Amino acid sequence: MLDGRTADGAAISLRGLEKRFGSLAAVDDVSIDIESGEFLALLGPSGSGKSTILMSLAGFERPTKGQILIDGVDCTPLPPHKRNIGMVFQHYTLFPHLSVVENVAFPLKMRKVAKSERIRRAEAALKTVRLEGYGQRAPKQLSGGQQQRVALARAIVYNPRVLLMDEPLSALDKNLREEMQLEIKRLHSELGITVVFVTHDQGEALTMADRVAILKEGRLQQISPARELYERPANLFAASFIGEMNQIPVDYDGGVVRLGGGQAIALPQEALVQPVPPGKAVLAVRPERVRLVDATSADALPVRLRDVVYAGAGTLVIGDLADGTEIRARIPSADSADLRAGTTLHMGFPPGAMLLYGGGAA
Amino acid sequence: MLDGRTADGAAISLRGLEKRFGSLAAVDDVSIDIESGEFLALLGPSGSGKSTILMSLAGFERPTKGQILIDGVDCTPLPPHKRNIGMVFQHYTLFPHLSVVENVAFPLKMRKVAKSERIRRAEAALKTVRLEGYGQRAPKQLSGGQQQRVALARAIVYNPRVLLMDEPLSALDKNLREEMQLEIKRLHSELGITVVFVTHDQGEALTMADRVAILKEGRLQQISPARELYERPANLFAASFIGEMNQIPVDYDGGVVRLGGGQAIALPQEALVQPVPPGKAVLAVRPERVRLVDATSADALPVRLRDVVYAGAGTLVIGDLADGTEIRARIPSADSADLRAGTTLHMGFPPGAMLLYGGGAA
Amino acid sequence: MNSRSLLLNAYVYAVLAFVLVPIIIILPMAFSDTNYLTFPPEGFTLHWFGDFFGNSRWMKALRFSAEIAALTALVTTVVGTMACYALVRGAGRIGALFQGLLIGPIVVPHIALAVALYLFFQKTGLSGTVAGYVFAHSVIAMPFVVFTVAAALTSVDPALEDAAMSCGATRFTAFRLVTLPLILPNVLSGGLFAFIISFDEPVIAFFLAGIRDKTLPRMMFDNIEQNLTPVIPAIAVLLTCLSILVLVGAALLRRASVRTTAAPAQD
Amino acid sequence: DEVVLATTGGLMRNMMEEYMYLPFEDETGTTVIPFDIEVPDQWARAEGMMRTKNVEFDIVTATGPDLVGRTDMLMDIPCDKLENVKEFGLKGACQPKGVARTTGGMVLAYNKDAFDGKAPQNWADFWDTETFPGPRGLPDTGDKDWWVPAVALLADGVKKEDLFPLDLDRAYKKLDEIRPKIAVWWKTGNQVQQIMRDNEVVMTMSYSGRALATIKEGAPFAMAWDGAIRDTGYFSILKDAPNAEGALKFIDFFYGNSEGQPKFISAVGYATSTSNGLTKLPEDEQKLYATYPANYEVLVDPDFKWIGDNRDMLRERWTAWLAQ
Amino acid sequence: MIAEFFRPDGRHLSKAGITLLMLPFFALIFFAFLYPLVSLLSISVLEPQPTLENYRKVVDNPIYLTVLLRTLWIALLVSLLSLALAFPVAWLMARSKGPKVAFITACILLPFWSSVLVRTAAWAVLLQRHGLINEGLQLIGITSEPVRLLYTQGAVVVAMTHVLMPFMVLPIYGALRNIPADYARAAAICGANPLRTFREVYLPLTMPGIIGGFILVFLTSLGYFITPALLGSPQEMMIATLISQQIREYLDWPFAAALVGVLTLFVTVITLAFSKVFRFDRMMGGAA
Ligand SMILES: Nc1ncnc2c1ncn2[C@@H]1O[C@H](COP(=O)(O)OP(=O)(O)OP(=O)(O)O)[C@@H](O)[C@H]1O
Ligand SMILES: Nc1ncnc2c1ncn2[C@@H]1O[C@H](COP(=O)(O)OP(=O)(O)OP(=O)(O)O)[C@@H](O)[C@H]1O
Ligand SMILES: [Mg+2]
Ligand SMILES: [Mg+2]
Repeated sequence: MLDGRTADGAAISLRGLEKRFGSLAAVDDVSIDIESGEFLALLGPSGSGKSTILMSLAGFERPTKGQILIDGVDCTPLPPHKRNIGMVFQHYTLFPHLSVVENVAFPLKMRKVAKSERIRRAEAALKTVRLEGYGQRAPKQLSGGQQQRVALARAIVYNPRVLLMDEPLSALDKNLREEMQLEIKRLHSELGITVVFVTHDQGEALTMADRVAILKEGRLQQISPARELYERPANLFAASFIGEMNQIPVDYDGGVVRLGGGQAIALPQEALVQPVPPGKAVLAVRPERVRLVDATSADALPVRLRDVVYAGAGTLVIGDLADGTEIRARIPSADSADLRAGTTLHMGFPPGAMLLYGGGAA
Repeated sequence: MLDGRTADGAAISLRGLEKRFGSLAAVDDVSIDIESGEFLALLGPSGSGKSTILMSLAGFERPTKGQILIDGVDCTPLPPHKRNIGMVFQHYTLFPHLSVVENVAFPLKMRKVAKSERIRRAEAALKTVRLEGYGQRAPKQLSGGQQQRVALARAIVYNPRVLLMDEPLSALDKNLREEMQLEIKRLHSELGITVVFVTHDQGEALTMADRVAILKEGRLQQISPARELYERPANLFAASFIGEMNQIPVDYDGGVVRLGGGQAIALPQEALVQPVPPGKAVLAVRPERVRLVDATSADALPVRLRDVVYAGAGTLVIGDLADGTEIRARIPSADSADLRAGTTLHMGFPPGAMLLYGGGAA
Repeated sequence: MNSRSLLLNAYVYAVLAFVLVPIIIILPMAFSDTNYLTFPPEGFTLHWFGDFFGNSRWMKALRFSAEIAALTALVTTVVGTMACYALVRGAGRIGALFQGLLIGPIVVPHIALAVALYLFFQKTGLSGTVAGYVFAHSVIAMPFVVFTVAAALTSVDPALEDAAMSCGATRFTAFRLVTLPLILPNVLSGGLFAFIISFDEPVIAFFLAGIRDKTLPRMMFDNIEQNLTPVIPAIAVLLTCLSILVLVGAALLRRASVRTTAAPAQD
Repeated sequence: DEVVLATTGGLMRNMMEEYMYLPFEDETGTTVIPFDIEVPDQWARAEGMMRTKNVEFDIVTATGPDLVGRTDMLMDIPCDKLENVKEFGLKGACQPKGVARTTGGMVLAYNKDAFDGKAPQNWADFWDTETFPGPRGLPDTGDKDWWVPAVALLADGVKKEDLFPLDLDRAYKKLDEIRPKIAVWWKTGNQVQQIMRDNEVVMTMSYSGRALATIKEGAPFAMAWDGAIRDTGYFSILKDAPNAEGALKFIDFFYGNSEGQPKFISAVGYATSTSNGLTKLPEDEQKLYATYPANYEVLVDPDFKWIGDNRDMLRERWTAWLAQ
Repeated sequence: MIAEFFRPDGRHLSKAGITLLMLPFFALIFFAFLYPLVSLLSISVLEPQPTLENYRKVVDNPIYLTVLLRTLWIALLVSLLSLALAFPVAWLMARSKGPKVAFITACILLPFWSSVLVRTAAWAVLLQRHGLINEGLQLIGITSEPVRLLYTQGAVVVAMTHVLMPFMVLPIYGALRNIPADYARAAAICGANPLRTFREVYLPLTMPGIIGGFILVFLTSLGYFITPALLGSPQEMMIATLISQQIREYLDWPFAAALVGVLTLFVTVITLAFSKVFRFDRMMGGAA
């Protein structure tokens, strides 16, 4: 545990945040309330404004409109070095001319902590990220993952109440990334700090965050806990951005949807996340919820198999519905031994797996 | 289709291949027979010698021992430009000062094909990779995936009988990578060319290749079709390198294994890939094959839940067996709603899901 | 702009003025009616340009210097590119020696080199010959050329050459058709660098000047020391015009090459 | 056929070309290749040439002391074989190691406007910074190592006749007095003109020819001849010169060129040691030259033998004093 | 030294190929650099007879020591002045974007395009007793009568700085430009104000560039010839002028060779001492 940690994480309020670069609104009227100690992920495609929000929080960008409150205090005009916020960057975060322990002690030095005390607390922080004994090394003598852990230690050594991270893991390879994800989660629950975490990796966002905020072109699309986001995405953008999603164009008459091939499926009420007017709509089903069924089954849809891709744990089955709409199913490999491209089989959608959205496909 | 393609892919034989760099054996006595038209993936951790094998095939490295036969002809001493092999590299290796079509026509120019003929064949090759109409662009005006497709066109334009690829997709992002995987598979089946494909992405190897060769420290570990590799890995290294694998230390008495916590499990005969002497052994089970069972079930193992990580399609459940061995299960998220860390539940291994290996854990 | 950056900008522009003023102020003196240098210039005449162009000794020196500079540029780019290529594609112990020797001509004062070469060239009969100057100037220009070329060469992915070879090119063809076109701008600017260094080299020329031929800088040195007339600013005007032409030409060339790589190109 | 002639550049070289080299070439077909070089530099070159046995200069420019001090580098001049030198040369024009080219003086040049009508007369006035305030110039080139001590002694009251051997201790003590007032130690003839023209100094030692040229340009300067040091430049021929024959021919031509001599003298500002030279100019103009009898009388006539013998010592004293 | 710069990469050439490609370079350097220099230095110990007399003369005579020390002093002044002028320029360049950087770079590189001799002549004109600077000083009332500027140590230092300053800008700019902006952000978020960020992050990371530029300017100044010869007076004599004088006026080749030897020794020692930071590629700052 770190020294002198008593305070919980801070609560953060973004109110009508806007940041324009010339005519471009990088962030457009975003309001988010982050609870004390919450782990929030900002997720969105490249250029959606994630970094800009984080930079505004840190004080590197001055918003063109709106306010940022930290524990109720408006700190919109404060420069970064007065915000007492911890931050981990994507690249080049450690000072190459300082040893690991000097790097970690740097924020304490800026706060005029006495030298021996600095070293002691830096060592403690290094221990927190499981790097005791690495203090005397130069940053470049560490692996990428270790470097990011040092950066983490540096960001928490002065007990900030907020920790910002801008794609801290995107430069790491898959295994390291997964290890670090667990590490960060552990730290978060140990320290009780408020974390705002930027990523464009949906798996990362889902695995780590209490809530995920989805951004598109500077506007907030949805902010919900991971499971809700995955299972009941608010719109087609969110649905297709997170995980794979089959999108089948249908006609909706208020109760039943009709596929291009003519089949009709009765929808349960909960398939509508938001009200959908009758007319053209899109039926969305996740591939892993699609089932192979008997031709005789009530909801059986004939599918012409195009490709069977073995992928270890699961097998991806790609085929076309009667009207040519591509449909994908992920089934356990154990069940897929005798599937052959070119044959026809039947798929069914369990009632709880279907979602309906108005308008055309995303 | 490409012009003048008549020949099938070449058969390749590596015989006792060895490549030393000083005292290090980057490739150590590797023998592989690749059939005409086969798609072989070389898979292994970083530094395992994958690229070195490929470079020896291409003629960029001279093996210190052993032979390389292409269609029965020893071409070990031939320089690269005389081997008539197509090659795609990891990074974008398009010539930046030439247009796309000039890039693709380059090998033909080297072969003194007349200019108009060159252009015609290059355009045809571009069509094969679905890039007709892009010929006049500069390479940097294309996306990463398109660039690799041009590189592919350049590698096949002169109808080589062998195509070598060294992690051609590793610089692409996930979606593009998947798209290109399908593209390459399609090309392979269209052209009938022999492909040797280096990757360190196991999913890629499993998805694409007819057979996968696993390397470790320059030595061949296993060479088998994907499904066999995943379902019956030859040794613990292969088992843990491909996909996730629970490794549970057990005592084996020739028929029954006994876990640290005292439970005994009877093994079916097919759980032994290779003979295992009685004594210390490792029971291996893939997380997605682990089932949640009732406490009353015959094979129920009590597991204390440590972590439940929601990850969209599946949920990762991490817990400890009675003796503290970590065990992971991947279950459909639909079934995981009411799991809580700290509680105890029961897991079971279906008989067909268990594998036994001699010695300690990998 | 806050006051701190205002101050910084002011300081920097003052420094730039310090750099530029002497270079600029000399130019108008070329038109001075006096036969010595004054500022501000008195009267207006083109006499001094006539003096330069009409004088066979100046013209001879100009031609002599141009010939030396051109050959120096040629020698340094060819020799330097060869060495760089070897180095970047395969270094080894010989590379360390190369770097040690390369730094030599930069740190050893030109006066020392000039004296040493003077003695050596006198013995070998190279003194005052074009070959002698080209050797001497190549040595001092070499580091600049090597650096410029190496910078480009290190940024050319060696995999490009591998790719060319896998396409059926020999190593030399791969170099000629792939690497060389990519580093050409730097090779040319390295050559230009060498040309300027040679064309403007006063110290070695001071000692090496032969009986019959003098380089332009040596003539200028004599003029400054013996009889400083506005011919010197006139030369400065000419050189300035020339360098503006070269710079503009290079910029146009670069833009053209950007266009050809960006736009449709046939071979 | 060609003769390589090392000489100072600028005016001297240009006028030599116009009045001597080109006519010589017309008459004999032999080209004179002039090589512009300061005298000390020229000796360094010659030394290098001797070292490497690759002599390129035929004629070099020697000063009086050089004729004594560098005898091992110079060819003997066969004075009796040079017809024109015998016919037109003044007394002493032909020396064993060189033939006089031009004679000037190291004069005191001063700005007429600087001292409210007062005019310095001699070196004592040069030292008199009360009466004649302002920055001064002295040479750091040529034979400065004895020129400057010599005028210091003159300023200190030593008589011209008693100058040699120079009392260097006394000279340098006197020099210490004036040192702070020396604004420029000029290194070339051009430079001394420049500092007069630009009013960098109010008073300076100068080559008489350079002072003359500056005066002709219109600068408000004048020369004081009293105590000026005679400075004769000689044509000498290097040992192993590639074309010693042609060199002798040119020297003889120089003396015999009765048409060119007066124009040359007038243009270059120095008189030659010939009977067909200075005397052909208008009387008024003759007064501006060192060899004009009234001027020649007050010149210091240096003891080249003594200077030549003590060269190293003179030099070391000078360097030590100046660089400190 | 420049090892990382010439990092071997990719497919290696054969030993024979490397040797062949490098041969012309080595031949050139040997014949036009090493051999002449060594044979000159050999004169200093072999003539008039095998002796160290010439070197003793350098040490014994206070005049030569004075010249040597003065040379070091002037070189130091020039280097310090160059640093003071160059750092803010490099700093602003690294801070700015696009056309401004191009403009400053052009200004800094412009001197490379104009002759050293012309620039020296220009300084001579500027520094004259009635030159622009003197007139200016009088105009704004700093002095009432012309001060002596030309043929002074100040003139030499200023003109040398003018010539050498660009060599200081480039390496510092190179070093600054290679510092990712994220370092400054990291420092700021750690609580460092801009001044501290400069001191704790920028300064140490720029040090190799600063030292490299400093050494380059210093070494070049040591052997400077043209400017002191044309703008200096005998009181400011530097070692290059002394060497030239020994050769041109006093014909003392062995002694001149000894002076060259001393100078070369200095230069070699300094180069070796700082070989870690003295990397030529950095010196050029990548702006060539
Ligand atoms: N300093 C700037 N000047 C001008 N436009 C900018 C600036 N910074 C960001 N932008 C623009 O603002 C938009 C949002 O950028 P931002 O960096 O926040 O996106 P992001 O979501 O972090 O993307 P990525 O995943 O690529 O990091 C982009 O269109 C970007 O081009
Ligand atoms: N030119 C070389 N000189 C010395 N060692 C080399 C050379 N090339 C490769 N090696 C070494 O040989 C071993 C095998 O390298 P290789 O590049 O074949 O591995 P790889 O399997 O392709 O790894 P990666 O996945 O990182 O590309 C490594 O230990 C590597 O360091
Ligand atoms: Mg971002
Ligand atoms: Mg590899």
